[in-house]
Amino acid sequence: MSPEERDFQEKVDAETKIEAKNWMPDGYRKTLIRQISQHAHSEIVGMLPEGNWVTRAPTLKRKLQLMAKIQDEAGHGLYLYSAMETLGADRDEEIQKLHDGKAKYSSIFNYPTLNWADMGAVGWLVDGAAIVNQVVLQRTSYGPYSRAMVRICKEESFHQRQGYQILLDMMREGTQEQKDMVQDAINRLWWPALMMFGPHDDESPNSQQSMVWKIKRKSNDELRQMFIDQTIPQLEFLGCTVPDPDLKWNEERGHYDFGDINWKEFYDVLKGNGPCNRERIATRKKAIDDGAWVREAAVAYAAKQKQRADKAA
Amino acid sequence: MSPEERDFQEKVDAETKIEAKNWMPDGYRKTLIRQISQHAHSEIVGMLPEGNWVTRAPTLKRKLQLMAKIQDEAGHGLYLYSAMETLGADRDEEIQKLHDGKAKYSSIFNYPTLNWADMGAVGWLVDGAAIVNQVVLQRTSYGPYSRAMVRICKEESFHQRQGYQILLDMMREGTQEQKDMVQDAINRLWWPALMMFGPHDDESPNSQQSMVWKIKRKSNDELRQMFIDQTIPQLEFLGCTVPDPDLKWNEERGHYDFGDINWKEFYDVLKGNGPCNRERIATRKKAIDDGAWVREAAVAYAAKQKQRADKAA
Amino acid sequence: MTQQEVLQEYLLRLADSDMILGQRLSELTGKAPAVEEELAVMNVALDLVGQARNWYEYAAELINDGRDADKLVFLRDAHEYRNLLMVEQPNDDYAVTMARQFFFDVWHYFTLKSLVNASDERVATIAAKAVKEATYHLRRSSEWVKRMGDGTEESHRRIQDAFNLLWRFTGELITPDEVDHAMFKAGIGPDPEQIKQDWFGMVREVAAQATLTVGEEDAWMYMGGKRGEHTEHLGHILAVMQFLPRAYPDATTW
Amino acid sequence: MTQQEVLQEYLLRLADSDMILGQRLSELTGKAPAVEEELAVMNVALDLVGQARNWYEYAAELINDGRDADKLVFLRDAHEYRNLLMVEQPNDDYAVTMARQFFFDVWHYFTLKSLVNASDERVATIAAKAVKEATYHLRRSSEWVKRMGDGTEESHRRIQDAFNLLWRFTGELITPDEVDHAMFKAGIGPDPEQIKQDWFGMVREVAAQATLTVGEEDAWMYMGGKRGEHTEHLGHILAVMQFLPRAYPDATTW
Repeated sequence: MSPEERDFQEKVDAETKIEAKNWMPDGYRKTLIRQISQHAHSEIVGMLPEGNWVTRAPTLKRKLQLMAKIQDEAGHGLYLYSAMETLGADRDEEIQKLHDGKAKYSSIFNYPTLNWADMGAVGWLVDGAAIVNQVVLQRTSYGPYSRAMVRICKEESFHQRQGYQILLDMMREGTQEQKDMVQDAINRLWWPALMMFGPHDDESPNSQQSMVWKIKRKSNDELRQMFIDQTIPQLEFLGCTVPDPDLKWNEERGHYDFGDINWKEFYDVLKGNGPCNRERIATRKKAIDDGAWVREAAVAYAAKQKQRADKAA
Repeated sequence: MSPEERDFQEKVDAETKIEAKNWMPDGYRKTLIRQISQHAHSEIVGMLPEGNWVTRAPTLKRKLQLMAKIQDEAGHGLYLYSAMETLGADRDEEIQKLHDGKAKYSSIFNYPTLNWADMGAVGWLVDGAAIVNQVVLQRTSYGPYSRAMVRICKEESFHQRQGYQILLDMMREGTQEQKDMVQDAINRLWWPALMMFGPHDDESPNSQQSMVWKIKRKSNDELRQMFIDQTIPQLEFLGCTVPDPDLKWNEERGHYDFGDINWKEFYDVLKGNGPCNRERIATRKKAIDDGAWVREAAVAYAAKQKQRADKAA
Repeated sequence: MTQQEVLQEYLLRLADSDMILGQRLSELTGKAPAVEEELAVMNVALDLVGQARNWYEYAAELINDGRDADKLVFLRDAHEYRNLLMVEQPNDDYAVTMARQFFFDVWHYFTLKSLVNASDERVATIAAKAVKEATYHLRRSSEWVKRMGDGTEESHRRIQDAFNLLWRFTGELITPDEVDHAMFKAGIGPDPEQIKQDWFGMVREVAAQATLTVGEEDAWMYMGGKRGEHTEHLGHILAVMQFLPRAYPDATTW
Repeated sequence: MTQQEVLQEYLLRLADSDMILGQRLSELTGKAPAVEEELAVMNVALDLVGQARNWYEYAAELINDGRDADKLVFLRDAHEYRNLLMVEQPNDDYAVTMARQFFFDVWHYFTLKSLVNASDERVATIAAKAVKEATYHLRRSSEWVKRMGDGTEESHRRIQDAFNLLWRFTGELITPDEVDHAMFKAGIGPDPEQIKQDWFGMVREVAAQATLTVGEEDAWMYMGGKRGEHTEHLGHILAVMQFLPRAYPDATTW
């Protein structure tokens, strides 16, 4: 270990935040760039399954809520890209990687949203799973990322409660058809939500180093268990079930036991073979490609304005 | 008059059909090409206002009828382009003129179709007006055009009856909302339908020559009066009205009197300033432009096939 | 029409125009040309639908036939909608999206600015909040028109094409009908003549800065939205927007 | 499921697949690449919707809950639809339209050919008429696949891209589930193994003539339509298609 490395690790161990101007190991920087950009991409790609229903939201109230949520997500994307840029990464390059299939985003967004209750279930389960991850990330060792997480977590919790409320209202005051939508949404999204925490700890080779660097603070399996433990009581309160016959409370462990995740599906979706992978990337790529002239116009105009100001000065 | 010209006119006067291989005056040829291509373009552009509702037809029966009608119109377009080609005109060139705004089509298709009853009213009024024109054109002096008209007229009459039936069913068995749709459709389409017969005879400079050549067989005003006289009893049977306070039966003339047509609107639409002129042409142009590679593929494949056959022989 | 019916009609015009433009903008979710624009587009859409809700709620109270704001949005067919034709035009490229926004924003800003002083207190209150949002919308769309007009050759061509394409829908913004006149007389609506002057003034000024040409004042104009005669687009917008409440008529809560 | 319920389910799959493909094709009205294709596309669409009607009418009789064919078409939401995912995919360019048609037509032709000999007389009668139409559809789409594949460089690229794009939806055509197995056992549905062989045989033969490559048999496949789990497209198709009957629920005649 070099002196800088030792110094860096001591800071991390002492829970002192690493800042952009501080020395950091290359691996730390790369891991963070990868992780933050994935997170940013997920916010942006995550707008698409919601965009599928924002035009069909069934009341003004729900439409406004969903629009506000989508707006927040665009905001989160921006903070996160900014946090990533403090590490010297370039936003456009990272987005290009996304479009080339070289960068990842949360696999959950490769599943389609098929009924209105999905807007509730995405808020409750997907944002819920994200929060479990993110709450821990508020204490992540990299300062700008940690601070972005604090801000994002607040809004995500709001989204999660709102999502849960959508489901609760439908279960309490809805017709049978609406109740069926809720159960159907949970059936489809439950397993993909559990997959959001990533592979088992022993299949997650980079996790160890990330734990030492305190980029990661809890293991995939720990986080998954936390999520299940907090979610099942909420599920029962809804009066719904999850599609897992093995799910039951284990008094001894003090946790819920649950069935095996279909890891083949997990890796399939990761490789691009999910229901909507092609469509999601194609939509994002088209947006950015079609928008090139718009961004170029803004740059050209700014340059002209500067030139004029310089001349005038 | 040259001997050919005299011979030609004698044939026309004797009601002998002129055929493609016969000598004919340049003006006759040009007038016919213009008229037949306009007629063909109208069949094709006329599919668009119907295409706007074919995806929303409210019953299987009505959907099938509308699809069959659209199919017939594509067929009419084909016959008419073929009849036009017997005169030495090129289909692609004439279509190019349409897309460049140099060729006309029936102005009625520049009005939007705004409710389902429009599918009835278009059939009844628009096809009805077309038939009044076309019945006379069955006796037009140019053989291929005359024969195309015979075939087309049969199908158009069927469409007209079907259109009327849509309105009649809604007026007889429909809800108040449906009855309102019918009246609304008639209100919007009545005057544009009357405009289909073209300007007053004294404003129609080419008509005279066309009458002599028996391309045209009745004047615009005569045809318009025929249409009104046959349509008003049907209107009354529906229990609807037309938006013309001056409309009333004139015992002395033995015809219906009717109010002044808004000729400014007529000429506006003709100049491109109708509600849908831009959209209609843009849609057609896009279809043909986007389809270029498809047509090229077919030509290339046919050439390869021929080459292979030649080699094998 | 009674005075109150005229007001109802006028409120629906404001509400429907906000609503349909908000709907069009929300179609752009995840499809804007930059992440910053995702945020901005949704922000404007959110403001507009929020304003629409305020107008609908007031309209529903006056109409007082048991329909609430949601029912007005989700259970009226196209011929009952009173929005301007401009706002129902498709998003097309971002130049068309922005030209549509700009033409609308200029009208919206001056209209709301005047409505702040409406003799009807409820109208004045809603307008007071809305005009702040509309001020931002107008600043944003004006800026974009200038960026595009005075940006690159391509952006200039595109925004000029968009101006030309949409010009025929501008007449409806500034051509008063009997409802507009009646609302002005009642001390609620703006002076139509003033709106027209302000609209042209602002549009010409921004266009000049953007090196763009605008159409003629006496060009042929496509109108009809304010009396419920729309373009073919609205029916398709409503088919999507209204699907759930129509497909599940027994659902009272969502 | 009882034997009859299985049959109902099977009939809805046939009906819904015909219906949704017919709907997709009718979206092309006035937008086909040539006038001849306008005629041909509408002809195929008309055949498919006509066949759908026959299947729906039989299904409605069996279901016997007061719903007629129209109600089955216009009042079921996406999760109740049983069509193949293939047919709900967007028209895109004409290569995608044609690849979709070809993959479907091969399946449709062999399925109907087998259904002609169904032990259920009504099924056999409907199939006997439909197979004649499907024979023409298949001839047409095969010809176009060959023209595009062995046409120009551009057309080759486009149809190959379309094959690649849609390959993941082909698995559903030839992967039997319990309904397919039960129908075969009942002497109504085709032998799933035979359909698979025939489908691959024909697709590979035409692709070879068209100088195209086809995907792997064991490639990842997107399925779910037959059990009502669709792609995001179907909801939008239905919003348009079902608008009128849902917006005017009191209308009994149109």
